[in-house]
Amino acid sequence: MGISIQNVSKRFGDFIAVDGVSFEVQTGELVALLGPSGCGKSTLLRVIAGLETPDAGAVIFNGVNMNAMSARQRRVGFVFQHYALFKHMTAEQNIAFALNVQKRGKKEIAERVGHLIDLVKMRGYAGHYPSQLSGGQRQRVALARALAAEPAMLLLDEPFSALDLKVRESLVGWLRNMHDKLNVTSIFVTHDQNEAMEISDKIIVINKGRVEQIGAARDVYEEPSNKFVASFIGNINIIDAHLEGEAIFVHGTQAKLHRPAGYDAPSGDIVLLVRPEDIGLQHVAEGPHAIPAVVTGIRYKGSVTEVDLQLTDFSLTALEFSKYIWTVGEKVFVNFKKYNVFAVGDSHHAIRRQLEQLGYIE
Amino acid sequence: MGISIQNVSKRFGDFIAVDGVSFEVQTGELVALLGPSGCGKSTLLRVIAGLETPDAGAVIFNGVNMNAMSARQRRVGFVFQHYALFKHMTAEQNIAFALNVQKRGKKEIAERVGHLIDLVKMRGYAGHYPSQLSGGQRQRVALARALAAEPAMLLLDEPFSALDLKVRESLVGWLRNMHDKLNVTSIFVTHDQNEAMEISDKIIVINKGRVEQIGAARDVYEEPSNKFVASFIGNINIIDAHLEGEAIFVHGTQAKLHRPAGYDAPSGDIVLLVRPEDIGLQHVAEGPHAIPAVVTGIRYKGSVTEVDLQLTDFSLTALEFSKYIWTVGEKVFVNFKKYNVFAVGDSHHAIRRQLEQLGYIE
Amino acid sequence: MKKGDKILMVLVLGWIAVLVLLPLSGIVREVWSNGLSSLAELLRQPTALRAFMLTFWLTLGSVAVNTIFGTMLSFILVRHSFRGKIFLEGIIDLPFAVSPVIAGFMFIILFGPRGWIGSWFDAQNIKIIYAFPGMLLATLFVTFPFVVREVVPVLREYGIDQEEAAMTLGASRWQTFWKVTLPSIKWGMIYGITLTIARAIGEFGAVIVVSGGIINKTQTATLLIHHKFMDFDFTGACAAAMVLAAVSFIILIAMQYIFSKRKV
Amino acid sequence: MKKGDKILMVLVLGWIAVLVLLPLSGIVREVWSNGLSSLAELLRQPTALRAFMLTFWLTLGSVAVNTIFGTMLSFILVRHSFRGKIFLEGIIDLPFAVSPVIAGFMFIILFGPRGWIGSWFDAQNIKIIYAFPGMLLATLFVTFPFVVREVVPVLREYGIDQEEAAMTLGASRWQTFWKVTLPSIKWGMIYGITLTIARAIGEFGAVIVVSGGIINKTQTATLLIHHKFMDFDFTGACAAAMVLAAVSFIILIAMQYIFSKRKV
Repeated sequence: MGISIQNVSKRFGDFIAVDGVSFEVQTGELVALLGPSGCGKSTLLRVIAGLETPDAGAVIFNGVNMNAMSARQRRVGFVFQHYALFKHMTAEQNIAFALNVQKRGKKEIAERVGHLIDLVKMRGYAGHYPSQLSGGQRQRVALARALAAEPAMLLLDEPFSALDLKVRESLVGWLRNMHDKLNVTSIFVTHDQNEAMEISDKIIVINKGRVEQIGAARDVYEEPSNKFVASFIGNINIIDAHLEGEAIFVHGTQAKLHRPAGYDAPSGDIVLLVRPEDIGLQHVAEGPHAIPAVVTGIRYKGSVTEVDLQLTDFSLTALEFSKYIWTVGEKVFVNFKKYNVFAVGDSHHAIRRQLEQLGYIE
Repeated sequence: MGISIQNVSKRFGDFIAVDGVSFEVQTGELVALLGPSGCGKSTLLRVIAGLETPDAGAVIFNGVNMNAMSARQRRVGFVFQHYALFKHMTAEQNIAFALNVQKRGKKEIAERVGHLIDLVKMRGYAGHYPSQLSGGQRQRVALARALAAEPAMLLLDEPFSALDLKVRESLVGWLRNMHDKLNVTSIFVTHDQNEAMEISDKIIVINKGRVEQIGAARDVYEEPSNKFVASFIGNINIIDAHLEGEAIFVHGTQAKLHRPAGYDAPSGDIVLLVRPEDIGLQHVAEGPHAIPAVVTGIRYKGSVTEVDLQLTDFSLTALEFSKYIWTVGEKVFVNFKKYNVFAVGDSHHAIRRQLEQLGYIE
Repeated sequence: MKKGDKILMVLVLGWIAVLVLLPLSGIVREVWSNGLSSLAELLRQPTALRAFMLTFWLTLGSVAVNTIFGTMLSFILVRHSFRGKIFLEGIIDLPFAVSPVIAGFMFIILFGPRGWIGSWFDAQNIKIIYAFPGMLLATLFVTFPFVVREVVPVLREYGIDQEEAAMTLGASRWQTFWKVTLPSIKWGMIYGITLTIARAIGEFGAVIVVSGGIINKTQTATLLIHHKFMDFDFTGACAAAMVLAAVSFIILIAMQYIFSKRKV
Repeated sequence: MKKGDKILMVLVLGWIAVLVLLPLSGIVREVWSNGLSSLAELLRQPTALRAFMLTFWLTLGSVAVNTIFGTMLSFILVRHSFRGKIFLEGIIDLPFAVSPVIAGFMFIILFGPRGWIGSWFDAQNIKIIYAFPGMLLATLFVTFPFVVREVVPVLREYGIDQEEAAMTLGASRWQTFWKVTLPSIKWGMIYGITLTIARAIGEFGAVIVVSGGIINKTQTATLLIHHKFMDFDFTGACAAAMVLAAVSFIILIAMQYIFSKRKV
């Protein structure tokens, strides 16, 4: 089922949760709504499910306006953050609920429930109550329950955020496989950019109730449309610089970079956004624009290593894939293999302030 | 302050939480106790703090046996998973609690509290109640409170597990910096191997109440002492193989590898443990032992890309640092750049089963 | 257990023994010493049987009315916000603050033959005071808060997630209520009902004022006990008290037992 | 609000109006119609003043004893596990299951001049029944569960994290209790105390049995009201009821207000 969200807004009292959001989801796609806590992504999902009524705009399924339809009539599968399993029913009874409500035949129900229990690998736990299951198991039951009535669409509200890291990682992969098998149009909400990048066909980045960018994981990571997206998805170094004609001068260094293709703003102060893995480190200067730096910290992370660097006026973090090369105190040369450029403006500071308030930046 | 844990055991009814654990922590070290949920790491920390009485063994601070000392007398700083802030006191009053209890002078208290509030960057929030603070702020207040009476040791019980990803990442870095500044001996408990690797001088891996391995992050990641450690810390591929003399034959392939130096067990069935980043992929076979495989999935993760591979008899996951190279369905050749070898035994299956129960393996 | 805790424990147990256990054992002992014949005799008196039946009907009526309205009020308080909500919340506990005697008088003033509303009913020849309707009103008043006070916290903790889930799964409002909401709050309701029953069975002050205690007509079990005691029929009073207390105990203990066994 | 909800709201408000609001307004109206002179007159009678004072001392005694022991019992129930704990938990609600009249008789049987324990006290010339000690015992019995029932859930939710934190910060057991535990459970205690006060002020059934209602000696405020009513002194009864109800209301409303204002 294709979904079209057209200019949807929703406020609670004075607080604008969703502010004129529009996007499309194609049949069979798995889409992530990604944003920080309180950005309105959950509210948006609830509007799509019919659990909230939008103040303005339209929710359209397969060309049909759903605004007047109740949650019950929309027949979407919804998976809640805290599972929302029926505590007085066993796993099996939970899964059978939608079918019982529709008064399907006993044999049909038993067959379908058995099939779903196998699908979510809960054979052996069918008679357990939710309180007897682990978090991961509960969320799998919740998923089976949502799928029972064969909904044309699956909506998941931060389905893994209450789970441990390793469990979360395994369930994320499992959900992707399941989606590929069932091919049901799915939208899931998350504040975890790794989860969004790993699982989804398309990411919709939301901030303060507005869409910041829509694109595949690679697009939003490598071609962020603004500084918020660049800072929120993955780690990033923010470097002050000055654009003059075709040349970029990085403050406090001798480095001279090129104006990137496609960036056509006039000369002036800019910021460079550089991913840690796009910072190249060498023992000797390559060319006249390599910037000297000192290694101030090394954080070993198993498959990768983070290297903290101090330059004359600012500090950077680089990500290295080879092990054993650098030591703290060593002098190195830095060059930027890839960078994004944004004009300095109030919005730059505003976003930085917002991220600070969220506790992301000290 | 140096800490020595000697053969400590603790059971609750029939459940053995801590089972003969011994280790040393040097003055000024930051040590992580790492293990899955329910492995006994928190109980061990509480035994060290004096909040639980061990059934056997000794807790020794600077050569003095602490077994008979109450939590109050041990004077350690303890940071709780769910903050345990005094809800009826402001941030400032929370931090001042230990000093008030000791009846220090008013001026001294005001000075010390002011200093701590600056240290944890809570200036401006001193008069807020815990309910008015975010999770990250609460944990910073809890840390300041624990540091108020200048304890010789700081114990942290999963201090960041209740926080969002980005907040957690920033607090982990901040804690490391703070430790480097104050240099107080610290032990912190976590189930998050990334957190443990990033922050600690030394990792103590615990499973089922026992110490599995003690070492720096690099040691436990690259030279795991057993299969549990290898599987729990980082991602790993487990491959069935056969050791015959100096040669290793990988099941279902033509590959022939060398017996690793230092592994001196007799010939027989073994498992190879290979990290995803130690799997090399080539377009053409390099040498006679490259194994043909088909790319079945690509997961873009920003700075790195995970590649799922199907071999004749089994599947693998590789981690690639270069972007844009592989496509799904492509035929590639695999070689193992680095691997660990372990004998097949009941314990192999037992550990796999345990990880499955924890929900880590589907 | 530490030594300080043991002393505390002994003190508390002593308090419970003096206040609750000893007095209860006194009644049991009294009936026992008279043999069970006094019980048998009591149950042969038509007056006594009528008194017990009246108590039964009053209890049933209170449970029915206060459970239904109390549950409805709980939903209104937890699920809606509106002007005057704090006032409504404040009112719930009022019956706890009003002495049962005063409650009885309130109803006499209002519904008595010369009362505000009572005079109108009197003109229609409908008796409220010194009759069943008045006694039911008085019992309803004193048992008013129990169901609300037990259901509100359960309903608040339960939230609306499960109901929303039921709705997205295609359940109607009615199906959601019967299959999801009710089973989730039933323990709170049962507990509230149990307390309502216990209080309705035992009510004395409000009922003595409103009923006039007319034998065979408006005499409830508690009034019967009081009457027998005043007549120095100690044995009969004790036997009746035993029956009444036993019924309340059994209901309360049964509920405690069910609570301890429940899975969810 | 949907239409169905509105109907529900009207029904519930009607139920509250008939049961609670109308009757209360009846008393206020009665006193008003007699002018405030009846109130002034009441407060000039030494008998009435003595009755109010007796109620005051009974209430104070009940609050003191049941708050201290009830809090101790709550700690034992929440913090320790031991054989017989379920039994102890079952006992807490028993006074709810026992009719106040029966409670009164229990104490007479036990502590009366010819009773089990009472005969010993009688020999020492200490009067318990028809005197203050017996009335206090009866009031303690009926108000027994309130503090425990309010403190236990608060204590359970509060956990022991904060106490452990206080200990690691160097606080003694005593400091931990006064500075950390007590402030955390105080709202539960205050609510329990409020309910205890309201019930102790309003108790009638148990007190009428145990006291004998001797004027100027064992006549409490509720007994005074009952007495005046039986003597057809409606105005006096209403005035006394007003005073009593007003005191309870003010305490209850004050507590509701404080609750709504608290920060933590």
